Amino acid sequence: MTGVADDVAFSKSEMMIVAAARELAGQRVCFVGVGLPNIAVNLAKRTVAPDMELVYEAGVFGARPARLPLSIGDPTIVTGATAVVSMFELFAFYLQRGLVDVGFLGAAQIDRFGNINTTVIGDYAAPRTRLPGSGGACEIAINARNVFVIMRQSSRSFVERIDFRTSPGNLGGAEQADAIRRAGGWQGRGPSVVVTDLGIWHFDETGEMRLDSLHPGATLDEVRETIAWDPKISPSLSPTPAPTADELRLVREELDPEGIYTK
Amino acid sequence: MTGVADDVAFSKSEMMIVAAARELAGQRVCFVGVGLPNIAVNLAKRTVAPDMELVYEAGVFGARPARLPLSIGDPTIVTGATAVVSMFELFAFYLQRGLVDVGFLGAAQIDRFGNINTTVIGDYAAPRTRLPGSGGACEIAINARNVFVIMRQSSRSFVERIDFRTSPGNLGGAEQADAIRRAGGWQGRGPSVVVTDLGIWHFDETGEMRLDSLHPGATLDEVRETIAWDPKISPSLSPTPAPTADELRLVREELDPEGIYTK
Amino acid sequence: MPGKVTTMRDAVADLVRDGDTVAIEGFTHLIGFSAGHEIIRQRKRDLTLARMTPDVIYDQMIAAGVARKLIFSWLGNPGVGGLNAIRRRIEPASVGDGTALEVEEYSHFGMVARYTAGAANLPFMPLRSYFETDLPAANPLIREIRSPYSEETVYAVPPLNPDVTVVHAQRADVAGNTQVWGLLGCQKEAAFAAERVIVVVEELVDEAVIRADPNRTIIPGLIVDAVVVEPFGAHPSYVQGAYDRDNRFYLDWDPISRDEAATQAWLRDWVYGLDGRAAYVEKLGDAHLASLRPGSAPSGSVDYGTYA
Amino acid sequence: MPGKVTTMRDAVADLVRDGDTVAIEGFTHLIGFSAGHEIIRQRKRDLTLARMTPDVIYDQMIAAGVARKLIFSWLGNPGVGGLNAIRRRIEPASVGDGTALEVEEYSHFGMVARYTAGAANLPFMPLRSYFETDLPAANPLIREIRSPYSEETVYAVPPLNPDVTVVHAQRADVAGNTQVWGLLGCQKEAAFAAERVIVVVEELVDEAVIRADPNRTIIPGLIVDAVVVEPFGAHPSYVQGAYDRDNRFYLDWDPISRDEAATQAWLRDWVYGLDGRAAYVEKLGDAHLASLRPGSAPSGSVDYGTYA
Repeated sequence: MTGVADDVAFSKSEMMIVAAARELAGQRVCFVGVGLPNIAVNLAKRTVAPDMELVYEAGVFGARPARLPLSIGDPTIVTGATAVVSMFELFAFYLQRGLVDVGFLGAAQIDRFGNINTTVIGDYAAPRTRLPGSGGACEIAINARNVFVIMRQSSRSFVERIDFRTSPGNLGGAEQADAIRRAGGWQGRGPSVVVTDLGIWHFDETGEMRLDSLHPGATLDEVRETIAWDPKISPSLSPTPAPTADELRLVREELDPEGIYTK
Repeated sequence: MTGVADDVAFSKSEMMIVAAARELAGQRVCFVGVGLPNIAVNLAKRTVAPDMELVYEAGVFGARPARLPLSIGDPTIVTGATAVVSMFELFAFYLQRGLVDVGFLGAAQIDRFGNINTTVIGDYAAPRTRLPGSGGACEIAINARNVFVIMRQSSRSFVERIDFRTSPGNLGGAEQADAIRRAGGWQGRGPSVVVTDLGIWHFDETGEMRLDSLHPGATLDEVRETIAWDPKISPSLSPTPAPTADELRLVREELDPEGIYTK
Repeated sequence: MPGKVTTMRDAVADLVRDGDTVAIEGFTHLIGFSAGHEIIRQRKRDLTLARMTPDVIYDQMIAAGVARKLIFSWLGNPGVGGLNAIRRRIEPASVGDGTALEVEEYSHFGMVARYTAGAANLPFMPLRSYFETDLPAANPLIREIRSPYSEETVYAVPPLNPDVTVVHAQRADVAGNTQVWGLLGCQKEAAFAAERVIVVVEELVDEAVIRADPNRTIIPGLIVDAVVVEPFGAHPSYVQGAYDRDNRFYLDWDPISRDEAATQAWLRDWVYGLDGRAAYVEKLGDAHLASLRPGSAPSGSVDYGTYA
Repeated sequence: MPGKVTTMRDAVADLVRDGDTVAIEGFTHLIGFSAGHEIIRQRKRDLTLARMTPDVIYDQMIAAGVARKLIFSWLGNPGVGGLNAIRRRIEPASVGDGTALEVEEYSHFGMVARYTAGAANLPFMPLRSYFETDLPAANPLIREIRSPYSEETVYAVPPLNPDVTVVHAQRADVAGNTQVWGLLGCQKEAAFAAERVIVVVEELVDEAVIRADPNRTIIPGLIVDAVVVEPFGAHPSYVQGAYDRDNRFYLDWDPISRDEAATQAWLRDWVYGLDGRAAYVEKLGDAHLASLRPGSAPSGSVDYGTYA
């Protein structure tokens, strides 16, 4: 437990999920990834973004899940949805056409420019750890208008150099990335925010992530210890407001009653 | 009127439709074109090919039209069909994939090698007569396993040189056509038969059409007068059996009661 | 999502602009006649009209002078004959000193592939067609492309992204979530390819009706700008389950359209002289419309299950 | 068309051959576990297994030694963690002196595009993905292609044409005309791409049920070689409207699959030791299956109309 909201203790993971959900305020169409993004987006739908349309790569637009989907292909995302389409249509007509405002991804490794690895740790041909791979992440990173990332910080995940670039972020910096994205006809502008268990990072004009908000209970030392480069810290760094009682109730009672994501 | 079946008079058009329908015996999947092919195929379905699956380019597989479809997009081809699919799927997954055994086309002009024009009479940029154009005919001619043609003979339609090649047949001859079709990955072997108001033409080993059957009442002189080149006539030329009373009844009472196609 | 229900007059006034590329699709089924007539009534000009089968609706629109260009794949009056008003703008003998209609021509699969590339934001779509035909010479936008996996060469067509696509459908909700059964044509692709989308429906339904059967949704409200409710808006074409094709009309159009004066008189009587589809329907008369009603053939219901 | 209904044993014996490329698709929904288990039981060998998300079914099949190669886009136990039996065949530390599994890797859209190219008989499919990633270097079948309309370059993937595709579905008739509602995944494309197709259904229905709602048909009998009727054949995955995902099973698989001996014991108990899905269902027990039944959420019926 890292903090207290209205006298209720909460975990780092709960803070991370709540902070990520709040970032979705005002967004219209969100492409939901597997795992932590799934719970964060479903919390946002119940709080700051009730009108947000959820797109699941399984082929669902306008999902209204009655429970937290157990996976991104759960039957609860189908019943009561606006539209169910083939995966070809979902990726071609929704994502590649530029209709998705936010793609919400997890990551195993990320670098300072928001480039992401979810493929392997070690050498591709002889990996130390074989990770899931791209799934839809590669094309989400390219074609979602904005990319949100949610992941726990550690010096093994916030690295100087990712072992494999599965999903492009700001490449070697904003100037290069903007030129390549424009010239190549990508629909996406790249990563907007990285929400971790310690704070909230946005990307500055150079395309590098900068800590803008520090979660209750987290320290800058802790931030620096869990990151492999010397991170930029915003001069106007502010504390992340603690989860409200309502946010915690939704997470604990409705979205993750077994505590799979929030332990 | 050109003949008599069981003492019933029949028209040239009726003979043409009946002869075309009979050619479909044993075929499994037929892609139905607009106009005369539509009535010929529907007659075959009621006579020699009851198990034949009808594919309509409008996006229908396994149609069971309760009446003669007024067009190739008539609602009667949908109600009771096996499958309705998008036109992309129909052209890509059925036709281009090679699932269609017979494509049944009409034509405004045809040459000795079965190349077809349905685009313009005269110069393309300044046409004397603007015809409908390809519709699906171009890709049917390329990707249906076999192509059947139904059209009336006249020296303006059976021409030495077509004004525009909308749909490829045996190109400049069978040898060239086979090589190009194989090398280019076409699914189709080219035209198999041309059924006219005067007789039935198949294609010989050189890829040129040859009259194999002469309709009752038609003469070889008439055949030669309605064709712009000196046609090949089969040494074993046989008379086309006249329409049966049942075939005529189906055409007149069920398929074309207003006589639109059969006058 | 706020309601998008509006009148045809406002939808066309707001969303169709002179010079636009407009696609009114619907392969024989669900042809947006009421939208086409409103475009005529508002005297839009210099449109590029895209449609696989221009059909009688584009013959009428082109006769009324709204278009400078036509993109198509089959130019005919299905089951009847030619499209005479359009032919008069193409064949030099009848164009005379008038302005010829510019044409850009594909095959059916080429048109479908163009909309698909447009909907998918692809720079081109490959297809196995056009080999050994005169179409690539007639239309230089049909181009060869080599496979990166072999020596094989196929053809490509470029994306088609209309400024406006009009889709007629059985039903939608106020947000524009639209469902169709029966022939689907290329409406989904044409809608996703477009910058703006007008949906015209026989029936406005509650959102719950749409959400009860999400597999039937072909267009999400997300891409819809206006929802117009106009029963019989597809007449003389048909709507699966609602009314049949008015074949008499298609036959009658042939002699009318062969004569320029008769064509213009028809447009006065049935388009300019009426203030919208409701008046057109009234003029057609109840008895005539009743004759187009089909019998009933229910689909049956399936169960999606509740997972709470 | 003659009936194609057969047993899973005969379908797999007749249609799946050693060395084949086999696709058992179904994105979380409708995963063909019963077919996968029969392939294990018949000790097929040297298969190339293609699937967007290998899921627990391919973890089991690869643990049983049926495969030499895996083509995929996301390798995980959805909502739980990794696929441990497969990882043991990929990570050198655990492969040791054993035979490593060959892998060929795409993104989701890349896999979907491969099946689509296969279904459409196209030599390649273009897509806007892979830019500035390491995937094309890891998989040289992902190749650049220039648009014929601009200087623009996108990526292409080659067609994937499985020897056999297995599709699990809610219902089919004896001819193999197959209907699905809920998530469609890429089953249609994988089936049209295949040389041979096995359809496994929860329920065999009369042809009239299919023909009452032709828009729901995803696979025509034309391309189907065998129809197998096996209720609960997709357990522990789910069937929309029929049963829920057995999430407990997915969670339990994690510790089992971490241990090679436990994995093989599971295969003995639940695959080799049973003679088919009926025995598996009996072993699961009625009470457990009843707990997976959802409530009812009917789609409602639409009218196609009769046109005679």
